[in-house]
Amino acid sequence: MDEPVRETAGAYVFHSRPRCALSQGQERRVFWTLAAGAFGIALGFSALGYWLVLPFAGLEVGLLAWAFDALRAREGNYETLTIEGDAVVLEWRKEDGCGRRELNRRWVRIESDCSAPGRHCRISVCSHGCGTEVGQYLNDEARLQLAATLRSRLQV
Amino acid sequence: MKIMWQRTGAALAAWGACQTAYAEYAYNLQEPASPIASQVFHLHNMIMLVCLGIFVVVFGAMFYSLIKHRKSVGHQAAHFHENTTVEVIWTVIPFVILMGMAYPAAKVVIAMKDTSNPDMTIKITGYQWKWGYDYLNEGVSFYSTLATPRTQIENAATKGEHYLLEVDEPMVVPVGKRVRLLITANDVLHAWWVPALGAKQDAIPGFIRDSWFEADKIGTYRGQCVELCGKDHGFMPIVVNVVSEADYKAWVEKKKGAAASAAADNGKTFDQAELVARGEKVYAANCAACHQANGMGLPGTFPAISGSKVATGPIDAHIEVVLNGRPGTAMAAFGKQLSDADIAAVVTYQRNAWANKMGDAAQPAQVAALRGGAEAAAPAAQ
Amino acid sequence: MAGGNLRAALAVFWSFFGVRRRRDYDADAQNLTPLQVVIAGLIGGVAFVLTMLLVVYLAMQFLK
Amino acid sequence: MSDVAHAHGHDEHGHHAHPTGLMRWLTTTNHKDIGTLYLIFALVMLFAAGSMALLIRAELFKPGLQLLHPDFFNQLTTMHGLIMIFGVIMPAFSGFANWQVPLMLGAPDMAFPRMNNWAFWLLPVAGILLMGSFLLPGGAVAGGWTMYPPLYIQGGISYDLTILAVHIMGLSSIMGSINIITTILNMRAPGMTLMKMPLFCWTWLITAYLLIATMPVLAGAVTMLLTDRNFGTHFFNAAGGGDPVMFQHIFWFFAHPEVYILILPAFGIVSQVIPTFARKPLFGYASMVYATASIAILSFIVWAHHMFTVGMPAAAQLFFMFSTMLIAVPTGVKVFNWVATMWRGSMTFETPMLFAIAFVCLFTIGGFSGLVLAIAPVDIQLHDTYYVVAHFHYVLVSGALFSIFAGIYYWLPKWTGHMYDETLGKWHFWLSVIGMNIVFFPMHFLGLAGMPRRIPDYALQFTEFNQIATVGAFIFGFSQLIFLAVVLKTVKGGAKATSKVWEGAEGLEWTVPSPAPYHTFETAPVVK
Repeated sequence: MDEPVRETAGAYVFHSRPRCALSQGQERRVFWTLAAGAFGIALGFSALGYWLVLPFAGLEVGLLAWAFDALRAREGNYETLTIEGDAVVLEWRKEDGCGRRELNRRWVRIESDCSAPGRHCRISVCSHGCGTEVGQYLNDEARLQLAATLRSRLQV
Repeated sequence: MKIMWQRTGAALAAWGACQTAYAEYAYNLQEPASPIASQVFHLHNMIMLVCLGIFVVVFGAMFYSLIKHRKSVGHQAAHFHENTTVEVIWTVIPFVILMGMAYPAAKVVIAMKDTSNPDMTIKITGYQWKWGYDYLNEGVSFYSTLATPRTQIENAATKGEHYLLEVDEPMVVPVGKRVRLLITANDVLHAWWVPALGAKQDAIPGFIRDSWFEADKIGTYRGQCVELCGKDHGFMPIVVNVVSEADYKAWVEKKKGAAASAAADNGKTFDQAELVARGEKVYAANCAACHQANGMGLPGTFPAISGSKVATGPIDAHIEVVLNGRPGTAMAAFGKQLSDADIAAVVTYQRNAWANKMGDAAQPAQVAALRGGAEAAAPAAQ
Repeated sequence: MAGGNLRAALAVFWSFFGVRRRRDYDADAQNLTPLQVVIAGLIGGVAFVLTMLLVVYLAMQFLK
Repeated sequence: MSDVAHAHGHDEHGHHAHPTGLMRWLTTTNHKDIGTLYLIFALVMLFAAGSMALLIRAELFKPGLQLLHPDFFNQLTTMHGLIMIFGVIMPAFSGFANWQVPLMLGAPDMAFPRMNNWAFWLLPVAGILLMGSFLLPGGAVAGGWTMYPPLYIQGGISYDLTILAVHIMGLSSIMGSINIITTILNMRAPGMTLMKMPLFCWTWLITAYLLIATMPVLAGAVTMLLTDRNFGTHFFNAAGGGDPVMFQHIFWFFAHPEVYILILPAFGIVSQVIPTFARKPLFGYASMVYATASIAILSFIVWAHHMFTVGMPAAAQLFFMFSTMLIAVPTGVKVFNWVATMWRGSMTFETPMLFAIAFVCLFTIGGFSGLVLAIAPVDIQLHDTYYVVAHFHYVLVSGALFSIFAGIYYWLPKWTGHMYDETLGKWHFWLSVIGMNIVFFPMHFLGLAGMPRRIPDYALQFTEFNQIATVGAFIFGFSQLIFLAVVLKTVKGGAKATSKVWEGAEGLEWTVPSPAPYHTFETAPVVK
């Protein structure tokens, strides 16, 4: 979520990605250190005949693997929204692949959809009945601020 | 400041204990009565003194700082935040002190674990909630249960001097003899401990662990079960009578005589009144802890006997429950613990007490017959 | 890398000892990979337990 | 706590059902909300388990049975232990972690907010299972918090429910730990290197590692108890070829690291509080980190010092005795470093500092009695007596609990935006510290004199110290009502707190306004 907004000459650029302080290699090593500790202990007890420790170590390592997988999947993600002249360009990379969409600024509307005032809001950039979500890596307050900024930018 | 006073009190107590050999011990371990116990006693005193010394130095420095380096007296904060030399010194000094403690401690550990060359061996078995003693050399066996009456525990009578630390049959050993203990349990974990003798050992069902002591002085030493063993964990004391060699011999003879007359009882036939009278005592010692003196048990935990199907049903089935217990519940098998005559008596008592008016009686011979059946069936099952 | 391994062993030794100078600590963090530290830690742990066993063995031999 | 998100003007067309009241708290994924929930849960459980302790002390005021049946007494001691450990100390530290770790690292939230929500809401479920078992036939579990078989095999349905509750709490701890590890490692603001992290984050990182390494062991151990109870296995049944002592080995292999799980975050909190009020940086930061790691490593090879009386060979006793004694070295380093932090500082004595100083002093008494208990021959005399009860209460009450009080007073202004009432805080401190010593100091003497623990009734020579302890327990117990009053008063209002709150405070959490806004560090701060 660093550097969410950058303004270059004439163009408005919003760029955001999830926070990530570990490199991929470091993440892998942390995971294997944790998993090796849990499994090593469980294997020790299993060797003594107390094997019921093993499935729980397995479940725990499974949970860890899911968590680290989710972290890694987030890692390369980003989204960029550029407003330059009449063009609104969205570019993103998510877990399920990359995408790009170009819109005409005059047709663009910003919709925000909150499940409660100020909570669990999603905002999308809509045009021709088809919306694209933005601000996924922000949380509610920043997302609503982004919506307000975009609306004012698009009015000009 | 309260803390400071208590600390000073503890310091004085430890110091006093070292100076005045074995005076009054409200603030320290019980007066030792065996070589191991006195080694532990001195080890503990030494460690306490070292700890007190460190405490005074470290917290002397801290309290000095708390008083002198206050903002309210205008002290300006210094900005140092590291000094490796100092840190290495205060890591090495405790290490050296610890090595100084480890050496004598290791010697005591090795002496404590050395159970070789005993003069006699006693097997101790923990039951819920009593102790069983088998003198393997003399062939004497008996059970030892709490002797404090329920009335004292329930505050209906004045408590005696040895409240909760008195038993019907104390363990008796000769003075100055190396006694090896083989400790095990019948049902759950217990732990046998007499503080003054310095012997504590968990009693583990299915395993025999050993320990030993050698009493220095004639006297009565008291302890308690120290491993949580269920409802009456607090009510299974241990009493050891240390007596002279001659007194010990006399005691062994007396016990052998008592065993012979108990064996003779098993061959007799009693009338119902005799059985009920004897059964009431057996019930109080073995059954009342769970099923209660009024036979009502404790709802949800221990079933009532008064009005129960077992106590008002066929007499043989009733005897079998007492003999073999109910596996998987707290109901123990009393077959090994009680004689035929005692089982016959307690069954008769249960069938004729409280709301139960069966009017029948069990005889030792009946119990012996059922016992024979159970013993014949057991090897076949294995 | 040999220097790195020595450095890792030293870092682990200091961590067992429980004292570390800030400057060295920063240097450790810059120069060591987590993998090195983990391996050095495991070896250090095994060595530590073996040392303890040796001490116990000696105590059993000489304190009887 | 405070929700400023509502303040922002925005149109809300197309919104669905409004989570209100309860639903707001049930569905929240905000680290501050979840931190608050953990702390409220811990506070409620503190009063529940504390009342049990007062019942226990009331029964022990006089020899003889006055109030409680022995079986109910055992239920109370067991539940007091289980709830204080798994329902008070651990959730309270998780609450601090949820509130403070993202604030200290400059992260917007925890790494897995949804999982964070699950991790919390599992706890009340486990709490209800445990407390509800009092109502079942046969009552709650009475076999001691250590759950030793074969006694544990004898019990009724509530014993199975307790195993289920332990599983649920274990799952909750694992999810919490994964969240904390990934947050600390992956969500740090640019420039917030591991070496710059506040010590509280370091201690929690190591704690979370210990939890992940040992929780499967606890889960396996209680599951083997469950199958022994219900499915005829013989893991711990000697009659079927098992070994009841192996349960103790497995249990303590988990529970000794667990002991450090209960104290390492306390070290972290105190290491934040003392430098603030000494107006001086923490002495030997790097050594503190290394000493914490050293304690964590040692915690895996000392477990059998809890079971010197099961009868192990002399060589094993020596091994566990020597390694246990070594723990005194890194622990000593920590105490010396705290004293050196105060040395030549410019100290003031607000309530958090008072609790931190009491922590250093009284925890050290617990450390010394720990050293006495590490000496195997002395431990064999004192094992399962009140000496041990005194020891672990000095470590867990004046250690863990006092650090929690210090942390609450320290950060409450940041959380609520109001200063707490300093006069009431001081009353709370002095009554607590005096009461606590009156309860637990005499227990050392009781243990030395030979009073076993977990007994509902005792011999006459133990009467006086028990009476002193009971009086202390009521002073200590009722003075916690002052704490409740202070917290409620601060939440409702009071003098406005500045964003820095304390003159000497350092760290990112003091750069955001007080009360901390619902969302912080959307844009990562840059740490130099």
